[in-house]
Amino acid sequence: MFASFGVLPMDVILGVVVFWLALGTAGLVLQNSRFITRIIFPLGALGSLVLAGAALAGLNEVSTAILPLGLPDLPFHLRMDALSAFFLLLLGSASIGISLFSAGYFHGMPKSALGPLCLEYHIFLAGMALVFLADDAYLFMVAWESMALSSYFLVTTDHDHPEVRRAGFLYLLIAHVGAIAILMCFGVMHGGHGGHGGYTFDAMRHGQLPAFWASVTFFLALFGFGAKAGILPLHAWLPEAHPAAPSPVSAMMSGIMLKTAIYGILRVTFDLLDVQLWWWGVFALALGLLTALFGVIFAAVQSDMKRLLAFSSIENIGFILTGIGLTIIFHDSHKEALAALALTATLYHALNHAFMKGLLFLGTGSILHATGERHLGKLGGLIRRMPELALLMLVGALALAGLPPLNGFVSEWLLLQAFLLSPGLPQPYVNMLVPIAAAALALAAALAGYVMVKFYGVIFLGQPRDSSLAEVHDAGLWERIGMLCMAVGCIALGVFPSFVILHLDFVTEMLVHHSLSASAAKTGWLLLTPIEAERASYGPLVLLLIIVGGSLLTAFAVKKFYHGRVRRGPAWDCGFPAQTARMQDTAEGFGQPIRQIFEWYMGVVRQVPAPFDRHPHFHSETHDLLWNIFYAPAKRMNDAAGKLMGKLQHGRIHIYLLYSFVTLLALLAFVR
Amino acid sequence: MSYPSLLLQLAQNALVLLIAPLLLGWTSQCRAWMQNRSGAGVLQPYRNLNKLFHKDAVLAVNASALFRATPYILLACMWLAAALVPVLATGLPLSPAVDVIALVGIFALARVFISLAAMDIGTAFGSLGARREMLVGFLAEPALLMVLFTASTISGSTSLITIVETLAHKPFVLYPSMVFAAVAFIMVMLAENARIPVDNPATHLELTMIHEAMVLEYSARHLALVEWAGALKLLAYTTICIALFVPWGIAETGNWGALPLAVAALALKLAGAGAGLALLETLSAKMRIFRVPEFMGTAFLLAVLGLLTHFLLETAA
Amino acid sequence: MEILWVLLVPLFGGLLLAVFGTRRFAPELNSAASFCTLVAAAALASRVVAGGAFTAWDEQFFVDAFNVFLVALTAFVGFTTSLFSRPYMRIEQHHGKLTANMLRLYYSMYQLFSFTMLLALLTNNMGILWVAMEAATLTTVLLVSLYRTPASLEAAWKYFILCGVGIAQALFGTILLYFAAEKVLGAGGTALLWTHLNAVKTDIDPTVLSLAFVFLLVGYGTKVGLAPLHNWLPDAHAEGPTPVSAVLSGLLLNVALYAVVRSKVLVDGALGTRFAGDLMIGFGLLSVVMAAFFLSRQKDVKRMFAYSSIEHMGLMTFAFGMGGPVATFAALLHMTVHSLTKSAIFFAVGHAAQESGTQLMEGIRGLIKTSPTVGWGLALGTLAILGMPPFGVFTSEFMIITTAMHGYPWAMPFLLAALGVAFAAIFGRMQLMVFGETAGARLPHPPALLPVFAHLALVLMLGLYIPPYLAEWYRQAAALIG
Amino acid sequence: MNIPFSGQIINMCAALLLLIAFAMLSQRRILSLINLFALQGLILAVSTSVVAYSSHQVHLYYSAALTLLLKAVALPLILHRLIRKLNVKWDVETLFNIPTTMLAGLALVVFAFNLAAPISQMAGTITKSTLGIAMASVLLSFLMMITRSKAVPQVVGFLAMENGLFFAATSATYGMPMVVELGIALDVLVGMLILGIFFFQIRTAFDSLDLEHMEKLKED
Repeated sequence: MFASFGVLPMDVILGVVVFWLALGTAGLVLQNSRFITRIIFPLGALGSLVLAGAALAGLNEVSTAILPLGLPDLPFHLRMDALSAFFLLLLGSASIGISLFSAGYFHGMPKSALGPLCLEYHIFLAGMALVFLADDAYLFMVAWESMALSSYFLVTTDHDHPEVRRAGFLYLLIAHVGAIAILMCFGVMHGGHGGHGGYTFDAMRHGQLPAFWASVTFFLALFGFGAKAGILPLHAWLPEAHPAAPSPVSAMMSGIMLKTAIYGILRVTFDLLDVQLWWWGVFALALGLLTALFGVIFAAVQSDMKRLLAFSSIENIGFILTGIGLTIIFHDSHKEALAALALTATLYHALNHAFMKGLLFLGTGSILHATGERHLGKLGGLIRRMPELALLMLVGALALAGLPPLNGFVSEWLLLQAFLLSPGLPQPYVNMLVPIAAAALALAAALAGYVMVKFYGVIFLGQPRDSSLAEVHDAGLWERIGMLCMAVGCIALGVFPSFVILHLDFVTEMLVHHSLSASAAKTGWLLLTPIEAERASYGPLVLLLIIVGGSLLTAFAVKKFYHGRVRRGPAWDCGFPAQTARMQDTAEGFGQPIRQIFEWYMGVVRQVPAPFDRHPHFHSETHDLLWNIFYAPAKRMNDAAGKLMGKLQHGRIHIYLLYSFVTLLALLAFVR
Repeated sequence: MSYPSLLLQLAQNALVLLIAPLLLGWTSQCRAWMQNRSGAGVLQPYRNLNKLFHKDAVLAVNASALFRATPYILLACMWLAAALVPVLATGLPLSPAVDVIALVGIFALARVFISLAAMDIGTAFGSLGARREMLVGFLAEPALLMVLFTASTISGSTSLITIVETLAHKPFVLYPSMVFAAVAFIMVMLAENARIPVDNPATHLELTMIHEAMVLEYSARHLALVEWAGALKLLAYTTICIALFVPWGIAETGNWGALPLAVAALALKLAGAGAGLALLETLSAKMRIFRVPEFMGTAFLLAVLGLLTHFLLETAA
Repeated sequence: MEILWVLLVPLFGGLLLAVFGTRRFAPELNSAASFCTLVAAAALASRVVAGGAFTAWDEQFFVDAFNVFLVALTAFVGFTTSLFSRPYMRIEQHHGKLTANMLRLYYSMYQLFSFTMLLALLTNNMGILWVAMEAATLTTVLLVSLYRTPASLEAAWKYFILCGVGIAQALFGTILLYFAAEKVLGAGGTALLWTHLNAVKTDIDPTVLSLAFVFLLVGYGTKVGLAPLHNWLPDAHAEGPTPVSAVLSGLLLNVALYAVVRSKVLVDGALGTRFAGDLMIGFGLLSVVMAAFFLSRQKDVKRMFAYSSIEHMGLMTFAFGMGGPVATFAALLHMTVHSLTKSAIFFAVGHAAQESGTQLMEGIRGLIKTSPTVGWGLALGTLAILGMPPFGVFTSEFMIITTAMHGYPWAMPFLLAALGVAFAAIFGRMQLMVFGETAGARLPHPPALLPVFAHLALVLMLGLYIPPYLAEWYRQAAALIG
Repeated sequence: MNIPFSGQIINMCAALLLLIAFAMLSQRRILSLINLFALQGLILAVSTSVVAYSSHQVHLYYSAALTLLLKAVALPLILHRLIRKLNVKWDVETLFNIPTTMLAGLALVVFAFNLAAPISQMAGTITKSTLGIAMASVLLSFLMMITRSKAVPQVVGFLAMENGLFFAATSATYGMPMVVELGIALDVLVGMLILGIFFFQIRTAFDSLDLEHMEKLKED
């Protein structure tokens, strides 16, 4: 579409990046809140749209460029291939809705805070775009850390609350540690040229690493990018930072930023490294499943709606990592078709998650605006006050629960297919592992349904748990438009999978040298047939039509043959006389069975009232055991070392002189 | 798709819709006999539905659109599910659109909707029921999936048609994995259809009820639809059970001559299944709700074991 | 000719300010003098860039890419610091911490201090280099003790004694150097001229020279602030007036390191082994690690950033020790960006401390609210000094780490662990100071923020784009150092 | 081997310097410490002029005179005035007891000689072995600075170290270039003056010159 104008997609994308930066600067300079929310953010959304279009156009071509910036002997290398194009597409398409939503969400903000926020927001966008475009280690690191930095400032937007500051600290610290690991990973892959020539990805592609060093690289990458993605045990920042951030930012971080880490893992594993070993895959698979289960179980026991979504993000990242692991296993055992299938599922899920999680986070933003409440225990019955929001959120919740015919199901379906077709792997143990992995995956998926019912039911259904909810208003127009974009994305991705897969094929073709299009195209667009029609097929559109048609038909028939009379009365509830809002399940109550079943895996602190308490008080909170295992000891060690060092700085000048003296003598002795 | 197959599909749709209450009635009738009661007759479910459809619907004051839409969606889902399972003949034109995984998905969709509807009014019972339903569901769903996986790994496909054809028309092989699967499936079936020992549709006892607690607020035609959907669900599970474990006698694609025989076989199998279900319910007692997770966990474990045994014993050959 | 101007302007500026230091226009005069120095330095730099290295005044002075770049840096930071000290010192006076006479001492010493540093940079004579370093110590001792408070006196005393002793070792090193060199160059003037030494370095007796280098390293290393000789540094930075801390961190440490590197060049030539380099690597690594762990227990903000200076000087020493074009390039770049960033940080910190009336970090809160510019300056400066892209510090650290990863993989764990620990320590405290509920008062005079953001902008620029001529300049210098 | 007479004198001076260094290390009383320092300066001047005479280096005469003025006269006077002004005539208590310090000193001397041995072989001057002694006296004064707990003795130790350096410069290498020596001398003088001012400030701030009061700045 752009070639007709004689512009390369990459140029367009660079243009959008510059455009975003310009917008941000304009916002900072002008500091006019009305201008920022009504002009700049919509323009930013426009930029996203253009970016998505350009990425779509650039899927099937490779273009490179070199900017005269960066290090003297390592200028900025840019490269757009199918992989980057796909993730750019993800970025562009998902950020349209978010930017539009922001136009409404940030409207009330004081302009002194809004100016910097606008700049950070657009730097964040630009940084992510550059991460996908970077083709040398230096530019990648710069873009990567700029992204981290801007998002850190976004997270700490309302920094008056100490927990927000804590969240920001934890977030940037873990991100930085991860960045160091990534830097080392690039260092290991260094293409061996003199100077920094070897730090272009091109040199790394042509580098031949022995198996040991390749493994070191892979695990460094897994660690470094895992820190950003929230893979166990580096997830600690995620449930802190997402609730702390303003909702559009949470949506952006959870929906898009986590995917930059996925991009990094894919880029390093399949593009930069020339070998992939199956046992990496096994490791990633196991880790992914652990992460998924951990995330969903903890999501089930949360009572802060944004924390809940954050944990569910961990779960979805786990899914994606599982897919990557499966891809590696298949790829190393030369089952290219299966590798392509698993990879398709992975990418598809990344795309889906961007939309559904983005949608839900945006929704929490509107709820927050309307009620000022994040705690599930104070919400309820919002479907009556904010029906449109409720409808949009229902789409998101069903999608995230992985129900047909929405998009969450498609990627799960593909992934399960990949598992089902796995038998016949050369490694018997892996063969044993597969069914268990599939079971764990299915379990996590089912639990996701549980979580979503809790999330949606407690917030939107039932009676309001707080009197203040009586006069809440529905979300603003901009907000609803933004969420509508996301919801439409969820539905479209769910109903027309064949189209999506046709585009994903470019990526699979590039990474595992095989694609599904041959089989997918055979049976037409209506059916999704990744391998063969006899093996497996899925027609979401048919499904949707039948369900909708079926219910309409039934409704019609019932009206026709009988009647449609309705009377309203008080709820029956087995005839119990007084029903208050406090009688329905709280969020904690709804999560209680899960807590009971998995109590062994989480630190549960309970405070149970004695039988004769005048004012009985029950309190229960769930802690992350991994924190005590990994993080607390590190801090303790650091403090101990600091104390030890402190003793050296004694304050007596004689001691200081003694240091110098001893050093001198030691060196002299060393010279002799 | 050809006309005859389309015809067949429509026929099956109509058939399942009509005979679903019959199976329900037959089961309860059998149970009555086994418990030395003279039951209400096999047609009782139809009478109930008719009665309910005639009544005026009474909705709670704060019932939302979701609450009202749910029964229809529920019925549609279950109807689709039941219509997909090849009972008389393979080669249903719809089945390529929905394979076993999607089938499980449809069940999950229905479950989520009914649970949400239950929470809508905001009564103690409603949310209690919803929670318990989801609790049962999140363990039953993967177990069911595993059972189906066992079958589909044997037949190398996830489409029900292919599964049934392979199982039915291959020379008879005894699959140990399928034994595990069968046990697991039956446990799941009991749980999913609100049967003893997991749930007891006959009582409104707070401590025990799951399904009933969710539909308390429904009345008249809505309740009727829910009931009907329940019947369809039972039918769907039964037919899946038949299709997976005793598929013999089903008519192949296009082989019209075999249809009458297939009908007879189906009637026989359904009757047997109903009776078996009744027997199970009579023999076992309702268990405490807290034991349900263990029960379902066992089912899940058995299903996984089934899949494992398949990989251990049957792929090696 | 330019050399003369570069040296004379601050000298006379100092004398002038000794006379007029109490007048109202003294600060402006101070800035003016620094500005003239900057102009002269720029002229000198342009001449070297155009015509290459040259000597002057019968070879007493010598300018090549290496030291002229430091001269330019020194002049620039000296100028911006004088700009900053204008409002800062006014506010201090307004708070009644300083009298007019103290201010006079401050201004004239400030000029003399920059004179000594420039002399140390420009001279060709290792002896004069030593003299200038000693003189720099003396001037800064007076600056550190400016407030006359017990704490500042104690700091100044420790500074004086430790650096005095250290410098004495350096003198002994110089004597040994001379002792060894006169065998080759003959007694008399030329035996201490660096150019001559450099010319004949291969013939100088290695044993004496290695001994000399030990003394020189310990001596000048004390002023660089290498662990475990660093103990004077945090006290002096914390207790002196903030502009002084800024120039100490930003300039004096560089000059001392310059002296070490100059002698390293000679020793490498004479020994032909990695002896000097290995020593520097050891010291550098030790400093980085020790400073990192010290950082995590600081209460006083200036003290904390003093330790961060130790860390970064250690990093530079490490890089110079590794040698080779890339590492040396990185070290020079790191010198530049560290000076700019650290001085910017001290500017911001100074105003922050004035606002909240304390240097203790638990007293400094919510800067972004009281004066956003100071707050943002501190936040960005801190993140820059922590090596966050896209700031220039990351650029040099990227080069150093990537080079070390191949040359000295065993050093990686220490280096990276130290960087991580330092990040956690400084970043956590910065956040507390910048964010949160405010506890500050407005300043009587508008704070000087042009210097802060000018420096940060430069650092940002260096992070994204190194101008070719600058890169060429660094390359030449790196080639000289080898 | 026969050393020319001048050489013998210089070696004599070197021995004396070493002796004085030890004496300073062991000396408890400030006043005699200062006197010892003055004596050291005197000997330094003598040895310098001898070197100048024997090697016909004119500029060494200047530095000899400079030394005499500065180190044998000016600085001791300043110090005397100081301690009279600040009346700090009390005895010096050391951190370690004297014998320990002496033993450490001996070890240092051996070490220094070892260190200097290979170098002095190649020394072309008539005074081969003085370098070792110079180094020894430098290290000894360093040790003295470490062991003394008062401000003034520390400064004296500092100046003694300067003397050692100067001795090394003259005896081992016929003196540094004049400009350097002038610079050094200037620095020493200015340093002394600044120290003088310092003492008063410290006194007013801490009303004592005891270094134990100056241990506030530390990590706690």
